[in-house]
Amino acid sequence: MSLIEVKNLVKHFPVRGGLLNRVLKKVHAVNGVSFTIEKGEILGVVGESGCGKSTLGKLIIRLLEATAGEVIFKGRPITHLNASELLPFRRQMQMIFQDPHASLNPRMTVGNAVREVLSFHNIVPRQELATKVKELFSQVGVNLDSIDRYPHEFSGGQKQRIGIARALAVNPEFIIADEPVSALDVSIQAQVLNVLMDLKNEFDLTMLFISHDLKVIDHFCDRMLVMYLGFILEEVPCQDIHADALHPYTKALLGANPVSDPEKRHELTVLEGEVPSPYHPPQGCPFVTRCPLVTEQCHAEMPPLVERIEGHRVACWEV
Amino acid sequence: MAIVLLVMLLLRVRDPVPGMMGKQATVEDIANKREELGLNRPRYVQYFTLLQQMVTFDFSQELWTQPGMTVGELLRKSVPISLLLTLPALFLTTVISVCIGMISAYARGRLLDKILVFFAVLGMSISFLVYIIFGQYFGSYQLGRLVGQPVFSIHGYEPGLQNWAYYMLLPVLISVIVSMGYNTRFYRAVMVEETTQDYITTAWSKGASTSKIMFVHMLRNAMIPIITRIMITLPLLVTGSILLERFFGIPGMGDALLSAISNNDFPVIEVFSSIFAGLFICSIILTDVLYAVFDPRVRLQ
Amino acid sequence: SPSTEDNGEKVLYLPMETAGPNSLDPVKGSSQYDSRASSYVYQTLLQYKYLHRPLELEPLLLTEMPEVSEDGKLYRFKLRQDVFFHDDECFPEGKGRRLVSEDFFYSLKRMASKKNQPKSWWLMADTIVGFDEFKAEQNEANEFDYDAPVEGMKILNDHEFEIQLKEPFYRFTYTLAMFQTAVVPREAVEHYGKKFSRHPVGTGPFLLKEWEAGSSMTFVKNPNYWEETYPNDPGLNKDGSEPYLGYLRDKELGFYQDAGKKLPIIDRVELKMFVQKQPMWLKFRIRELDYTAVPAENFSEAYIKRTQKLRKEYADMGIRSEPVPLVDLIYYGFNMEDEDFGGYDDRQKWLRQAISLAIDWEERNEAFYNNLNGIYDGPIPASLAGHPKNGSLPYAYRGPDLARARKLLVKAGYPEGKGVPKLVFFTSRAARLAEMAEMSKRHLAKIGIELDVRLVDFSTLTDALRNRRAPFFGLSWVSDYPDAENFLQLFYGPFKSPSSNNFNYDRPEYNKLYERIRVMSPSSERTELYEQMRDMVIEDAPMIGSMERTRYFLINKRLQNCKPIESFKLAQVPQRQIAEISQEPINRCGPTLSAGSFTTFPSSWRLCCW
Amino acid sequence: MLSRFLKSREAKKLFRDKSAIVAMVVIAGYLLVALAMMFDVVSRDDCANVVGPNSVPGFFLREEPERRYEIARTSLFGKVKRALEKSDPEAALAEVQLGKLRVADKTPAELQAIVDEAVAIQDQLKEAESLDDDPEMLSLLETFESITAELVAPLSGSDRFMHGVALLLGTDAQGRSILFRGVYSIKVAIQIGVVTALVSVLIGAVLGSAAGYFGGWVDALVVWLYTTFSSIPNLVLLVVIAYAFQATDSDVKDTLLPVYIAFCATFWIGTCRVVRGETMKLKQLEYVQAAKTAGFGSMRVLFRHVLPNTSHLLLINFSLLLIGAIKSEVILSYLGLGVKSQPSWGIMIRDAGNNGDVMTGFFWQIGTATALMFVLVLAFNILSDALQDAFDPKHL
Amino acid sequence: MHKSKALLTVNNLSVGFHTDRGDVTAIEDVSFEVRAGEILGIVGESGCGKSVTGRSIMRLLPKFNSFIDPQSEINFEGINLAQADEKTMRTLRGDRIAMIFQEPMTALNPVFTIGWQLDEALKYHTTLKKSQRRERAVAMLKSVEIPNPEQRYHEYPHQLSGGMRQRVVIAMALCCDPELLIADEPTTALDVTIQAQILRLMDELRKKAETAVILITHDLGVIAQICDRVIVMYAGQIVETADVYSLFKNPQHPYTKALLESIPQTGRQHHQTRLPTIEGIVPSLFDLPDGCRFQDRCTFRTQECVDREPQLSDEVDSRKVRCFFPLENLL
Ligand SMILES: Nc1ncnc2c1ncn2[C@@H]1O[C@H](COP(=O)(O)OP(=O)(O)OP(=O)(O)O)[C@@H](O)[C@H]1O
Ligand SMILES: Nc1ncnc2c1ncn2[C@@H]1O[C@H](COP(=O)(O)OP(=O)(O)OP(=O)(O)O)[C@@H](O)[C@H]1O
Ligand SMILES: [Mg+2]
Ligand SMILES: [Mg+2]
Repeated sequence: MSLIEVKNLVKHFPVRGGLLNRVLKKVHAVNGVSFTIEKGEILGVVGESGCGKSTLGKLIIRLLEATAGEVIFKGRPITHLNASELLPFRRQMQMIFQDPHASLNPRMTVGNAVREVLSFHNIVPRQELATKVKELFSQVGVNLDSIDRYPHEFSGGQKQRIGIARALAVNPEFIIADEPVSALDVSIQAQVLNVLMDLKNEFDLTMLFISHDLKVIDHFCDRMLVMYLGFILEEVPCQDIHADALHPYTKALLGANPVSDPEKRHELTVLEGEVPSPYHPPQGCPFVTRCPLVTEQCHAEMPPLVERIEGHRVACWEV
Repeated sequence: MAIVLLVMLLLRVRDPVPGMMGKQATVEDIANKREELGLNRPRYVQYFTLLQQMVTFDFSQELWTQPGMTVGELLRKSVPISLLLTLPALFLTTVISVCIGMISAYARGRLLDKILVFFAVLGMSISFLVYIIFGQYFGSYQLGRLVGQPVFSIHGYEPGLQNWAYYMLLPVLISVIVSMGYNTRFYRAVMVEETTQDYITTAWSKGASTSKIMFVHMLRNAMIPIITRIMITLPLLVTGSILLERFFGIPGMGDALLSAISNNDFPVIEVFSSIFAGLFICSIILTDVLYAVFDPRVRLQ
Repeated sequence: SPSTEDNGEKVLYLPMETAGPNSLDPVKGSSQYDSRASSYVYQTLLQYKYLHRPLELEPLLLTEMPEVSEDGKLYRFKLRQDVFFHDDECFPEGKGRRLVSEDFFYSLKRMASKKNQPKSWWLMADTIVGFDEFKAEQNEANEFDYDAPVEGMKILNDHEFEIQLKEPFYRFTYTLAMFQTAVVPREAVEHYGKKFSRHPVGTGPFLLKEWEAGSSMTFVKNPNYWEETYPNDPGLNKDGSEPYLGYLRDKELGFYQDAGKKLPIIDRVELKMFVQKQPMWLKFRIRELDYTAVPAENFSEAYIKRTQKLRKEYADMGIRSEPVPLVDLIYYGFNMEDEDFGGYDDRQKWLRQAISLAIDWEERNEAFYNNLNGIYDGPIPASLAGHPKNGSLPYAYRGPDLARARKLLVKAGYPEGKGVPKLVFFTSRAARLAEMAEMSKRHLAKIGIELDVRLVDFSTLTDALRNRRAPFFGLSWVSDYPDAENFLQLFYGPFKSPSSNNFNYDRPEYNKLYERIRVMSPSSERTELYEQMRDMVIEDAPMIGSMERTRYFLINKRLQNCKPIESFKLAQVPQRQIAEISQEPINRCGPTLSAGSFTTFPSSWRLCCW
Repeated sequence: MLSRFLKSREAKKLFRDKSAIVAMVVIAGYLLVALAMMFDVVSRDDCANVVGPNSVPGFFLREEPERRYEIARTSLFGKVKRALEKSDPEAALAEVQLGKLRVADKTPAELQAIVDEAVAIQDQLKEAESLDDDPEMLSLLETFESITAELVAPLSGSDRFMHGVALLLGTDAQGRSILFRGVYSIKVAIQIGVVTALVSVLIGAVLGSAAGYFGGWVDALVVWLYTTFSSIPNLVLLVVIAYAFQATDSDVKDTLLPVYIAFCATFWIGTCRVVRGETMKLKQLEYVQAAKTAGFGSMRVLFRHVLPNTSHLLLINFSLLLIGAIKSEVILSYLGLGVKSQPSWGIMIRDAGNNGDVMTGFFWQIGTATALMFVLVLAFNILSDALQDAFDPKHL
Repeated sequence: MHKSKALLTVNNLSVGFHTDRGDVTAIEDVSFEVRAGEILGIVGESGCGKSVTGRSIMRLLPKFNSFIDPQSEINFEGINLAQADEKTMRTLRGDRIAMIFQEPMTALNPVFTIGWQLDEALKYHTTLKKSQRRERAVAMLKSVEIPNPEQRYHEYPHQLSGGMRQRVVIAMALCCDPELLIADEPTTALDVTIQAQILRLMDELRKKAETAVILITHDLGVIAQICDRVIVMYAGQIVETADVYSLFKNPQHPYTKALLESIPQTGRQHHQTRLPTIEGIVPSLFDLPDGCRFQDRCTFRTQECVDREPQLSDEVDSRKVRCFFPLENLL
């Protein structure tokens, strides 16, 4: 049994405005997404900014209410649980946020931020709180002297690690890491990725790793989902994406990604055409406006996500 | 319309009738009066009658304290007078404080900025009342004597635009001085916000001149908060300024309202607060419309 | 600057210390201001002589004073036949009609109608034979019938009529000079309906031209005014004595220059409303007003307090000072039905007396009235029969006499004021009353009594009085007519709240005496009874008092012939006949005033302010 | 919390601002004075008691002859004269007192002699046209002053000092010490300011954050509430509420409670708006979401994570409302609806206005009230400016 | 690689700020040159002074709290920009030197149309008539590959997508044919496919119009893709400059090397391996260590690094490095 199963998840955000605060239009942030995550697996999610990655993450962890669809955690649907029923699941699922600065309460010492979670869930007896906090901090590699400091006294990488420590405090089985490294420099990015890697190896954590950086996903994940305008276009194992990728969008992403070696300079793939508005996603394949392989059928109908080989699904009529 | 209800409830704490009837009234007289004014009907009936009157723009209720005068007449008379006082005051305040705010924001951190802000704060720290008392004594009385002929009126009002400066200028100036502090600081904050925007830097990078930046780029963008602020005060224009009108004998709405409150003249207060609430709603709508005019982002589809 | 195109017109600019009258309908009016404003337009049967002091009645719409029968109950009137109502659209062809007997009775009957919400019925209540029955009957009926007969009102012809009183009420004559009994034409009332309050039509010398609510009223000359003339010179009596007090001064001031001239002399009267006193005073000082009552707080600007004389600079400008003693009574009152402070037991009486002894009127006079008011014992003001000699009585409980007060407290069982409940004091919020209340609070604190001050607006105050909820209150009473009876009726049992007896004082002996004096004409016997009643009030102490004011008027040189009075809710200055205006143009900022008038203005400040 | 704040960047910014420090020192001074008033250093009675003749000017003005005459006449002289006329002069004399001044230790007969002498001179003085430039009259006036002074018992050291202090800024029309009243009003002002600002900030913060955080009907309700309240003109609402209280009979209306309520009813709106906006912003922030994923209840999230982060807004609003309350009190008191049975700056200004002090050039009362208020409000204005700057990350 | 004359020479540029914690020197002793037709990349960690460098050339640092060291010299075709008055700057800005700012979302004024904003620079710097200006603006939009330029001309920024907006900003910068273009992280906010588009545009520009470009970024991939020469900055200083090939092949400064190594590598052999990292954090500008600023994090640190501050070496093979012990070719 897979740890997480997502079935046809849909999320529309109403956009209100005008005099009477009417719903003017809807943002189609996530449009019927299905996938599964096995225990101990890192599933990467890539896609450009605004394609619904964070929304997907928040839907899974119930920070947002889904418009439709289901999330099944360890065989139990959690989409409709109320707050108290949800509590046990809260301990098993955690989220690491994109912006290390925004993810810590500026008016709480980092030690307290972690301690609060521990004591709320009675993870350890009171007298052991302090030790547990220290343990967590050393796990993520934060200096123990700094427990009583406030977030603004830390660098971005350290804050992100504290965020991770807080997520780990409840001993979760599943972590959603929402672009944990996008806001960080390459050098710090490496530190954070290392921490996550160690945790995975040590505790067999399952992770949904959101990023828009293919290089990172490629390096870090077992499998990746390529999202575009709220749809999954391709799901591909990360052994050798360059070779395996089938979908024209995935290929374009790979082709447009500059290589950090001037000797391997190549003509970057440039996609013509405009990204459609998330308010009115096209009827057929969302990628039609920019796809080099577009046909009649693409306009008419959204291609289904078809499993080509084990663990590799593509939604495209043409490949 | 809840406003009306609220006002009504607050008003009903007191029974107005005995006070109106004078010392010699009998219990029976009072009951009669009550009946005549409709006060003996259940509250909700009174409320809905009032609502109905408001919706049909029926202002023909008679004032309780001024028999023979309808609320409509009172409003027709007082509101324009109040507007003559409040509109120029609003206009002057806005223009002056936007300019000062802009200069001050532009000179942020420098001495000029500090001086301007200090004066704004200084002006705000003295009671309105003191301004009025001193303004009236020195501004109209002593100044008139110094010059040898009256410059500003001490008290009273006559219609006619040619008389405006004589009767209204001093009160207008006082209210400008009083409200200048808050406004200057507000507009300064708005402008400071603007100066730090990226598109202002972009404009600089295109080689735009200081005046272009200030009056084209910054002002246009700052229009939204400016409009919001003006719109918030818009309904207040018709209420006039209670204190100024009292002291300078300007028979505007503020004065009428205060008398109405102290004399328990319910129709005036109720009708006026409904109208005010109506205006309030209008001003919200107007704000939205103006937003759309000045900010293409919110332009309605 | 303001437009005052005088184009040869004689215009008067007069202040009124209020936001304006509420209504110009005589039956609806009650205040002094209603009276003043109405008096330009409406006229009564009788009026007070313009220059005579003390005041004396003379016929106005009548050809002669009413004839009173032997028993004092039957009054017979003769109307002037040359009086016409104002030209107004309510009359056929807009021409004012001649005044007839019918009109007077119609005007009286309006007081009886519930619909008019008359505030004036008390004047007529229980006075004229059959009138009360008429009132009851007509108000019951579907339609108020003004033509229905009243037993005591008889029309003899167009210009003659009779009134039959129930008792020989002496005060009835005075009533006929009160503006509530002014004559209104039925046509106008019916034509204007509710609007009549703001659209007066009368017989008076002026027409209402404009009424800016809250700010000003303009009256213009009535071109068809009947032949009323300025009073003639009464001349010295044969023995060389003055015909009235102050005649010689009047003569000297030129009050008789216009004798015999047709009234009104003035073309236009502008009444300016002032809620605040500061602007009124300032406007007078720049001569935008022709006269003003000097606000107490500005007294020392115009007068030298020490001598109570006008300062030289003012006198030099031709400003005339006219002190006018008011016939009034400023007092504190107890509700005699209050559990703690009312009642007729000795203990309760002593408590009230002690309180009375704690109140320091002198200090109040000094702090708020520039020491100008008269302080007296008992409820009868100086100019009336029954007033104690020098205003003081040895047995009165006039404060401050704390030693005596304390003794009385001990006697009453409250040594040092211990055990006396909080004394709740109701007073109106206006102007300086709040400060005065603070002072009284301090006075009472000295004998250990706590005053709980309730500053309320006037309507709340009257309401509290009517419902007998005010244990202690501060009020003043301005006489309606120059007779102490008007003051003594304040303590008459049957007049208890909601009527005029705010004290709810009810002593059978007193009531009996009052019923006697009510129907008596002036006589030494009556005065004796007055004194007896006064002393009862002093001893029982339902009232603590008293003080009466003197109003100081300043009159600009421009305004001649002006002799102010202020009593009986009459005008501050009788308007109807008034006043010649000298042709000297209005010089609004007389430069002559500026130099000297700074004397009260410390020089060090002058520098700071400019 | 405080220690944390003191260590924070904002605090450092604040403390670098010299004007803010001055302002804080001034405010601290006022607070100290207010505290002293709480311990009755100047009590309510001191403010109510007469300390000298009426309208005595304060320290630096030389008195003109006319006023000197009035002062001499109205100080103990008048009172002694009247006491001597009483049936029991001994007892009456014992009661005579003007502030610290008491009748000299003399027999009634001796006093009578002095009074008679004074009356004789007074009669002469009364005749004079003007005292100003008549040297003869001036010397007479001096005699009058010295004779009346004989009626007064000499003051002991501390009493003389207190007498001097009380008269430092002159007296009002009733002879009460302007200094005492002005200083006591500090307490009243601060009480009104602090209580209303505190309560309205509290109400505003709770309602605003609840509205912003929960959204939905809570938000709709709160928004409806404050639009309703703000669609009634502020002053009108104040006045109506104040009047409504007048009508009640309870003892409440003599306290400051009606003032508090009237102010709070209107003042919470601004804070509520701001906090609501800020909460909506914070709600999106990741640490709030993190708190939610940790499973914390909404109350915990609201009070531990959202509200503390609006504290800078609350602080700024607090200081602005404080100013607003102090200034509005003046106007309400002027309209007779404000503070009762104790002095306040509003009452002092009202009295000065009603007494025509400005016109007669007697600036002591209005001047004292205005100056004291001015300094406090100015200090708060500067402080709130500095706070605003300190909490504005863009400001340097 | 052509070696034309230097268009812009920056010598000893030091810029500081007055802040609430005292004055700081944000960049110190920065010297470099740019030639026509060249793309010069500036890389470095966040906060190392890249933007400040760019902005000081434009003289667009915040007025009220920044200061340029008087020793500094920014020589642009004989004009010393560091000392030039506001008027001179105004004529240069937007005309001969243009700048593209980091955030496409906020760099455009939301209340004016695209056209108006494009027109503005032309209005200031050319004598073209209105219709001509319009033609030119539309042509510019076309050249940055904005579809429907005629129509977009009348639209407002919010009606455009992020990528389009960024292209408008670029069009705006280019519309007066600047000789020098400063691009401050022009692609950070964009998705890779759009980034590719923009990089291509810049490349064409330098080829076509011989425009010199200073490209500020922290994305080493972008640098590798289009730059000719690279400046690596660390804590306000240039630590290394070199042409792009030698830099990537043979980083001489330990920081450069560490930076290059921490880029996640793709390919099976690297999958899910630990990444090399730079331990420690960038020193705060307020308490910079004596000696080398990288000392705390450097694996090759010696006592000398602590005691003495290394200077930028003289140019060797068109390379400079600020290190006592420049790394040899290790690859
Ligand atoms: N609360 C919200 N209300 C309305 N629209 C929203 C809301 N949250 C997200 N959206 C919209 O939903 C879409 C998907 O947003 P989401 O944050 O999931 O994107 P993302 O892929 O995480 O982007 P990024 O890489 O920038 O984080 C966007 O168009 C966004 O504008
Ligand atoms: N206006 C300013 N006031 C004070 N300090 C500033 C200001 N602008 C920049 N700094 C400081 O100067 C240093 C360099 O900033 P700069 O913006 O050049 O960094 P950057 O390299 O562009 O970073 P990023 O990659 O984040 O854009 C930083 O430490 C910053 O704190
Ligand atoms: Mg996201
Ligand atoms: Mg930057």
